[in-house]
Amino acid sequence: MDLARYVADLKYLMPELALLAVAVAAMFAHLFGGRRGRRLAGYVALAGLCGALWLLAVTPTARGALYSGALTVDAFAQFIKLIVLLSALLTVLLTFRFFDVEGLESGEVYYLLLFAVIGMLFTASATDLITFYVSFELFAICSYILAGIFKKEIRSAEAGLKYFVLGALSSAIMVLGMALVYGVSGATAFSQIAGPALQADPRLFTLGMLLFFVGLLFKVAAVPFHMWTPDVYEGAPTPLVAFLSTAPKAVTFAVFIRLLATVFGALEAKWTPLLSLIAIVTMFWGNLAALTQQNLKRMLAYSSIAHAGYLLIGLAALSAGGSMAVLFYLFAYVCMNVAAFALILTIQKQGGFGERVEDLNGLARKSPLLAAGILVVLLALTGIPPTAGFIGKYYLLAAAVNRGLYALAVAGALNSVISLFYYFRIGRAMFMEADRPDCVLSVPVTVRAVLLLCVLALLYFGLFPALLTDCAALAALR
Amino acid sequence: MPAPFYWIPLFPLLGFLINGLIGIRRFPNRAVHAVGVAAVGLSFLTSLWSSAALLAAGNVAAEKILFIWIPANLIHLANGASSAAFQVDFAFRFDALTAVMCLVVTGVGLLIHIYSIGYMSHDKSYARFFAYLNLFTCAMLVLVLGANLAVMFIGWEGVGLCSYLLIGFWFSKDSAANAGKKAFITNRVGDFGFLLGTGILMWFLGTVDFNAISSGVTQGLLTRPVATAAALLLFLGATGKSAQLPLYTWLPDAMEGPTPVSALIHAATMVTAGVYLVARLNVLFTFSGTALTVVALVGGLTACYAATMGFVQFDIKRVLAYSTISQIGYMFLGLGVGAYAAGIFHLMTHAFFKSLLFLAAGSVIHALSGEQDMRRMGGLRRRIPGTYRVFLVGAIAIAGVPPFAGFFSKDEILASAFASGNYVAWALGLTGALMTAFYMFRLIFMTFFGPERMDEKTAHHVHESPPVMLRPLYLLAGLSVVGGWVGLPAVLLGGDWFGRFLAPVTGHHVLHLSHGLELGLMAISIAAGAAGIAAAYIIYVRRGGEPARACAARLGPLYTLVERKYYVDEIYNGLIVGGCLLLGRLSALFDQVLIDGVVNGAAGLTRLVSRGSILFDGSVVDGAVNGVGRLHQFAARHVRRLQTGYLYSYALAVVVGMVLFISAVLLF
Amino acid sequence: MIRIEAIVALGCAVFCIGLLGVLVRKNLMVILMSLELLLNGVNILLIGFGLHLQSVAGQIFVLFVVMMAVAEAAVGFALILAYCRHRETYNLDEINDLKG
Amino acid sequence: MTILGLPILSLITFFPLLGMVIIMALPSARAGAIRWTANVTAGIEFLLTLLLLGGFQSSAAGMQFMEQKPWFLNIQYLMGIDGISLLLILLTSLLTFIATLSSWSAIQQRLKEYYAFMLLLEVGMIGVFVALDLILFYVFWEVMLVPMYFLIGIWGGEHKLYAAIKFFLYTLFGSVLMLVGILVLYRHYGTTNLLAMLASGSHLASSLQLWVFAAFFVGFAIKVPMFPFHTWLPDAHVEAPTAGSVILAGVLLKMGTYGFVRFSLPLFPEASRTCMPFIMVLALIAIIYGALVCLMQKDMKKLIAYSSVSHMGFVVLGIFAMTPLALKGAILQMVNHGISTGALFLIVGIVYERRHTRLIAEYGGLSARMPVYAAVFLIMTLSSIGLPGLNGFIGEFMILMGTLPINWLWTAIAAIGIILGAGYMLWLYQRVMFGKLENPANQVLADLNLRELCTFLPLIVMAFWIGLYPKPFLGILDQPVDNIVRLVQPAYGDRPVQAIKAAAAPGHAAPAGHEEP
Repeated sequence: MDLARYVADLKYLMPELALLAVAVAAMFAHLFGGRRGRRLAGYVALAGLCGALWLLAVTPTARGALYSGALTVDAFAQFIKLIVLLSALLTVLLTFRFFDVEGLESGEVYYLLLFAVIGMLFTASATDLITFYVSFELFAICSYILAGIFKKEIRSAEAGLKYFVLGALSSAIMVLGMALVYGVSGATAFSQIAGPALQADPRLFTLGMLLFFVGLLFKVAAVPFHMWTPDVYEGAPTPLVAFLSTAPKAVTFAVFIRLLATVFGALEAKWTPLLSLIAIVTMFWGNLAALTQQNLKRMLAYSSIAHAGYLLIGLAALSAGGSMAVLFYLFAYVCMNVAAFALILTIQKQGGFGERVEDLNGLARKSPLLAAGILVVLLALTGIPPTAGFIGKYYLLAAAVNRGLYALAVAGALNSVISLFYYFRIGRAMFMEADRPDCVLSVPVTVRAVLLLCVLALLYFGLFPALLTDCAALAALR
Repeated sequence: MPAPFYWIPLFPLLGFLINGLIGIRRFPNRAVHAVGVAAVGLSFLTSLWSSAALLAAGNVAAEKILFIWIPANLIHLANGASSAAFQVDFAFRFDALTAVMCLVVTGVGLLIHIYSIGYMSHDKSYARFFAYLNLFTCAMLVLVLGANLAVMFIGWEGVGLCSYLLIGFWFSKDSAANAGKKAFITNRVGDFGFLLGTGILMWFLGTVDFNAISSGVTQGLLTRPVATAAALLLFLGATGKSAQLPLYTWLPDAMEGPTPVSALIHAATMVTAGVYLVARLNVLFTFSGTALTVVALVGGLTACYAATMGFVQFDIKRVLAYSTISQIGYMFLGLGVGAYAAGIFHLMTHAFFKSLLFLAAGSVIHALSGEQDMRRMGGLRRRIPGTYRVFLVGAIAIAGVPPFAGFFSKDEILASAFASGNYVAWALGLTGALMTAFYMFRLIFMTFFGPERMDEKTAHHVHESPPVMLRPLYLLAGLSVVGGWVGLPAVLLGGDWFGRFLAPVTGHHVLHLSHGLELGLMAISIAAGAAGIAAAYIIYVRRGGEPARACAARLGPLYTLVERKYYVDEIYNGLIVGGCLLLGRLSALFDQVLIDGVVNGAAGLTRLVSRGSILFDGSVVDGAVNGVGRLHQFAARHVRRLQTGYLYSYALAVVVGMVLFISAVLLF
Repeated sequence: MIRIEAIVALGCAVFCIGLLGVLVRKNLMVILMSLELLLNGVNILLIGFGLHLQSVAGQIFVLFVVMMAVAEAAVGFALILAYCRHRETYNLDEINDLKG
Repeated sequence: MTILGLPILSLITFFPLLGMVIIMALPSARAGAIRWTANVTAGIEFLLTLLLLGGFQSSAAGMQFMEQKPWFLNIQYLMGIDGISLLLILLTSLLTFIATLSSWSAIQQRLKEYYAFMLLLEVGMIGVFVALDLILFYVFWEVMLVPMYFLIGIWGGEHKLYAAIKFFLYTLFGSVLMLVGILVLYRHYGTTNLLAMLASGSHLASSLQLWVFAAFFVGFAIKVPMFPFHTWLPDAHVEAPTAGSVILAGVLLKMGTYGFVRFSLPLFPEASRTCMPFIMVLALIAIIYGALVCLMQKDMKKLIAYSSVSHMGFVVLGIFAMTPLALKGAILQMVNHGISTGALFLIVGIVYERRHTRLIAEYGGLSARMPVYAAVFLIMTLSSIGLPGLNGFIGEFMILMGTLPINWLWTAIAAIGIILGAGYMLWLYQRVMFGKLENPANQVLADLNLRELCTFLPLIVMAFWIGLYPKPFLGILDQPVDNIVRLVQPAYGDRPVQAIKAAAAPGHAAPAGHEEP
C-alpha cells in the first residue's frame, strides 16, 4: 500500500518539514509580534534552524530513492543540507544587529530566508527534473526578494531587480534544457534519463545538457554568467549576501555533481574540457577583477566568483576525489565567506557600515584579536596553511592532477598567488595603516560569535582535517 | 725526547691574545712589550732547540699531526680510474728548510720586536702594534711549519691579513688604509692561483700534503703539462705574496706602514713566502721544466726591472722597497735555475741585511723626525755615526762585496745560473747586481754624504736613536757580515755546509764548473758590484748628483716613465679596478632597471587604472618583474570596463556565453 | 495529429521571441512579459514532447512551470514597483547605480 | 627521545607557540614582561635544540628521533632529522635567540605583535627542517611566510609595504608551483612520505621528472635566491628590521638550498644531472654578478644583501656538483653564511640603531671611537671573505675542491668570486671603520654594550670553531651526504681508492671506510 510508505518516508524529510512549520511560525510571529515582531521572528528562525540541524543529525539516510525517484536522502544530500543550514544559521546571527542599525522594521526577511532554505534542502536531495525545478525555483525566487528586501534603499532594489531578471532568464534557459532532456529521454527521474536519451539522440541530449548547465553556472556565478554577482552583492543587505554567496552555491554545486555523476555521466568527454575551460577563465576573471576593487563587498563578490572557479576544478575533474574535494571546500568556503562578510559588520561609520578597504585601517590596534581572526580568514581565502582553505584547495588541485589535468592545477595554484594581492590589502589595512578615528569598531556579541565559530572551524579543520575529510569522503558521489 | 717544534707558533699566538684582549685595555707599555718580546724570544729558543734536535736526529724531518682538520672524503681522481680519500690534517712538519725559515723569522723577528720598543714608544696604540706583530709572527711560523698546502694557506692568508692590518696601522691616514687594501687584494689575486693549483694537485694526487705530493710526482702520477699548470698557478700565488712581476705594485705602497713592519714583513719574512713555497715544492717545479724556466725569467726580469725604479726614487724607504723586490727576484732566479739551496741562502742573508737597512733607514727617519725624502737629507755621516756605520755594512752586504753575507749568496746564484746554461738569467742577474750596487750607494751618498739639505728645525733636532734601537742594528750588522759564511762554497774551501743541510729537502745541487771558471765568475760579479759603487761615488759625491739631473733632463720622457714606475699602477687602476667598478655599476644598473624601472613604468600605468593602492602598485610592479603584472593591470582594467551595470549587457553576456559554448561543444 | 517538429518549431520560435525581447527592449515591463514568453515557449515544447512520447510527465511538468511563472511574475512586479518607488522610470538605461 | 613525555621534535617545533600564547595574553603595557618572555622562550628553545645533540648518533644511516602519526588521508605527520637538518635546526634556534635579544632596544612599538610573530616564525622555520612529509613540509614552509611578511611590513623601513608584499608574492609564487609538483609526486608514489618515496626506488618518467624538478626548482631558487629570481632580496633585506634581516639571511635563505639537498637531488636524480650545467651557470652568474653589484652599493644593508646572493651562489654550486666533498662543503657553508651574514646584519643594526642611517658615506673612522665594534666587524668581515682559520674558508675550500673534478673552468670562475668578495668587503670595512672620524654625528657613538656583545660572542665562537676544528660538524654530515650522493649518483665511489705509497703521512693511511661501495 503506497500511501503508508509515503507517510513512513516522511521521516527522512524531518528537517524540511520542521523548517516549514518554523517558517510559518516565524511569519505569524512577525505579523502579530507588533514592534518587536522582527526580533521575535528572528529568534524563532534561529531556534528553528538549530532544531533543523539537530534533526538532520538524527535523520537516517534512506536506501534508494523516495517517492518513486523524486527525492533521494543520501549522505551526499545530508552533507549539503548541513552546509546550507550552517550558512543560514550564521546569517541569522548576523542579521539582528545589522537590521537594528539599518532600521528595517519588517521581519519577513526571516521566513523568506527559511523558505529559501527549505527550497535548498529539497534541491539537495532532488533526483527528478520536476522536483528539482520546483525546489530550485523556490529558493531562487526567495533569494530575489531577499536581495531586494531593503525597499527604501535604492541600491538594494536595483540589486533585487537585476538578480530577478537575469535569474529568471537563466532559469528559463535551464528549463528549456530540461525540456529537451525530457524530450529525448521521455523520463524525468535522473536515474532513468541517460540510457534512452543516449540511444535516441545524443546530440540533442548534449544540447539539453548545455542549456541545463547555463542555469546552474549562472547560480554559481561562473564566467560568463557571473555579471549579476558584484552588483547584487554590493546592493543587497550585507548579512543576506553572506547567505546568498554561500548556500545557493553549495546547493547548486551539489545538484551539478549529482547530474554529472548520474544523468550526464556518459557525456564526460564533452563536459570535462568545457568545465575546465570555464574553471580557468572564472578563476582568472574573478581574481583579476577583484584586484582593483576598493569596496569590500564588491571585492568579495569577485573573490566568490574566483572561488566558484576553484570549485569548478573539482567538477571538471569529477571523481570520488573530486566530489569529496568540492564538498570539503564548500564547507570551508561557507566558513570563510560568512566570516568575511561578518568583518564588514564590525566597522561602523556615520550610521552605516564601513564597506571600503580603508575603513579597516588600524583595526589591529583597535582589536588585535579580531584582527588575528580576520588574518586567519584571509589566509584561508588565499589558501595558505594551516587553514581549512588550504586543505580544500589541496584536495581540488590533487583531484585535477590525479585526472592528469595539469594545466587546471597550475592555473588554480597561480590564482591563489594573484588573490593574495587583494586579500592582503585587507591585512595591510588592518596591521600596517594608521588608525581612522571616524570608523568606530563595534562588534556585537552575535557577530563575534559568528567570527569565532568560523575562525575556529577554519583553524581546526586546517590542522586536523581528518574528521571533515572522512565525512566528505563518505558523502562523496561517484 | 723529540723537540716540541709545534709549540713554536704557540707563543706568539699567546702573546697576541694577551696583548690583544687584555693588554690593549690595561697594560702599561713595559708590560706590553715584555709580553711581545718574550713570546717571540721563547719561540726563537724553541726553534733553536728543534733545529739542534733535527741535526742530532740526522736531519730527518719530524712531523706532528695536531688533529684532523677536514675529514676524509671520497673524490674521483682525474685519471678516471681510481679515487682517493681526500683528507686534510692540521699537521706541522719540521725539516731543514723549515728550520732555516723558523730561525730567520723568529731571530730577525726578535730583533725587530726589540727595535720597535724604541721606535713605537710614542705611539698611542702601542699594545695593538705588538699584538699585530705577534700575530704576524705566529702566522708566518704556521706558514713555514705547515705540512700541507692547506695548513700553509692558513699562514699564507694570516700573514696577508697582518700585513693588511699593519700597513693600515695608522688607519686614519687614507693612503695607509688604501695601501693595506691594495696589498690584501693583490695577494688575493695570487691566492686565486694558489687555490686552483692546490685544487689541481688534489684532483690528480688526491692529497695536498707536501711529502705526498713530492712522492706522487716522483711516482709519475702527474703528466708534465698538468705539473706545469699546477706549478704555474702556485707560482702566481708566489708572485702575489713575494711582489714579483706582475703583482709587485702593492709593496712600495706598503711602506705606508711603520718602519719595523716594513723591515719584518716587507723585507725579511713575509715577502719571501713565495720563495719558500717554490723551494718547498721543488720536486714539482723540477719535474715540469717549463715552470722552472718561467720562475727563473720572472725572477731575473723583476730583479732588473725593480732595480731601474730604484734609481730614480727619492723616498728612502721606497728605494729599499724596490731593492727588496729586485732581491727577491734574485732568489727566484736562483730557484729557477734549480739552485734551491742558493735561493734560500740568499733569502736568509737578505733577511739579515735588508732588515738591517730598513731599521737603519727607520733610525734615519727617526732622527730627522719623520723626513723620508733623500733630497732633504745629506751629511748625516757625522750627525748619526752609529746608524751610518750599520747602514754602510748593510749596503756593502747587498752590493755583494766579499766577505759580506750578500756576496756569497748572490754569487752562488749567479754561478748556478751560469752553470745551468741559462745565460740570459745569468746576464739579468749580473746587470741586477750592478744596478743594486749603484742605487744602494746612491742612497748612502745622498743620505750620509754631501751638504745637509734639511731645514733648520729638523736639522736642529737630528739625534742618534736610543740604544734599544741601535743594539739590534749592531747584531744584524754582525749577521750581515758573517751570515754568509755558513754557505762558503767549496772553491773557497768552505764546502757549502748550508747546501748540504738543506739537501734532504731541496736535493743537493752541485755546480759543474771548473774552479777557474767559478773564480772568474766571482771576479766578474765583484767587478760589477765595484763598478756600481764607483759610478755612484762619481756621480753623487764628486759631481754632487749633477750628471744624474743632466741625464734625467736629457732622457726626459724615458726618465719620467721610470720615475712614474712605468705607469703600471695607473694601468692596473684603469684596467682592472676601473673595469670591475664599471662592471659593478652596469650590474647594479641592470638590477635597478630590473626593479625600479618597472616600478616607475608600471606605477604610471597603474595610477591610470587602479585607485592607486600602494600595495597594488607593489604587487603589479612585482608581478611585472616576473612578467605577469602588466597582464594583471591590463586584464583588471578591461574586466572593470565590461562590468557596465546595464541589465541588457549582462543578459547579452548570458546569451552570448550560452551560444558560444553550445557551438564550441556541438561543432567540435 | 500535429507533427512533433511543428510543435518544437513553434516552441522554439516563442522562446526566441522572448529571448530577443529580453535582449533588445529597454522597458522593464516588456522584459517581464518577454520572460513569461520564454517560459511559455518551454511549456509548448514540454506538452509537445509529452504527447509525442505518450507520457504524462510533460504535462505535469508544465503545470509546475506555469505555477513558477506566476510566482516569478508576481515577485517581478513587486521588485519593479519597489524600484520605481525610488526612481520614476522603467528604462534600463537609467538603472545602473551598481557597476564597475 | 622524549621530554616530559613529549616527543622531542614536536616539542622543539611547537614550544615557541607557548611563549607566543603567553605574550598574547600579556597586556601590551607591560613591555618588560613581554621582552623577557620572548627572550626566555627563545633561550629555552635553543637549549632544547641542544638536547638533540645528546641523543643523536652521527653514525646512524637513517633519520633519527622519528615521529610518525597519521594526519589525514594517507598524509602523515612525519618528523625526523639527520645531520643536515640537525645543523640547520641548531643554527635556526641560535639565530632566533640572538635576533630576539638584539631587538631588545631596537624595537620600541607594538612589542606584543612583534615578538609573537617572531616566535611564530621560529615554529615555521624549525618545522621546515624537521618535516619529512612533503605536505607537512609545505605547510610549515607557508606558515613561515606570514610572520615574516608582517615583520617586514610593520617594523620595516620606508618602503616596507612594497618590500613585504614583494617578498610574500615571490615566495608564494614559487611555493604554489612546488605544491603542484608535490601533487604530481603524490599521484606517482601514492604517498607524500619522503622516506617511502625514496624507499620505493622508482622515479618519475624522465620528461615528467624534468617538469616536476622545474616546479620544485623555481620554488627553492626563489628562496635561495638564485640569479634571475633574486630581486626580492635586496628590498626585503634592506627594509626589514635588523632581527628580520638576520633571520632572513641566516635561516630563510637556507630553506631553498635545504630543499635542493633534501628533495630535489634524491627525488629527481636524473633531472638534477640533466639540469646541472644550467644550474651551475646560474650559480656562477650569481657569484660574480652579486659580487659586482656589491661594489656599487651605497647602503650597507644592501651591500650585505647582495653579498648573500654571491655566497648562496657558492652553496648552490657545491650542491649541484653532487660530490661528497662539495656537498658537505655546501651544507657547512649554509651554516657559515648564517653565522657570518647574520652577524654582519647585526653589526649594521648596531650603528643603525645609534644613527638611523645605513649609508656608508655617513660613517668613516669608527675604529677610533668603537674599538670592540671594530674588532667584531673585522672578524666577521674576514669570516665572510673566507679567511683560513675562520668558518667561511672551510666551506669555500671544500666547495671549490669538490667542484674542480666536475669542471675546472667553473671552479676557476667561482674562485674569481673570492677575489671580488675580498674587494667589496674590505672596501666596506675601510669606508666605515678607517679614515678620519669626520662626521660630527659619529663623535658620540658608544661602543658595544654588554648585551650587544653577548649577541655576537656565540657567533664569533662558532666562526672560529668551524674554521679551526670543523670535524664534529662534518662528522654528522657524513652519513646523510653519503646517502644523497648514492641516490643521485649511484655510480659514485665504485672506484678503487689509490693511496700514495711511502710518503703518505699517517693521517692519510686511513681510507674513509663508509664511502666505499
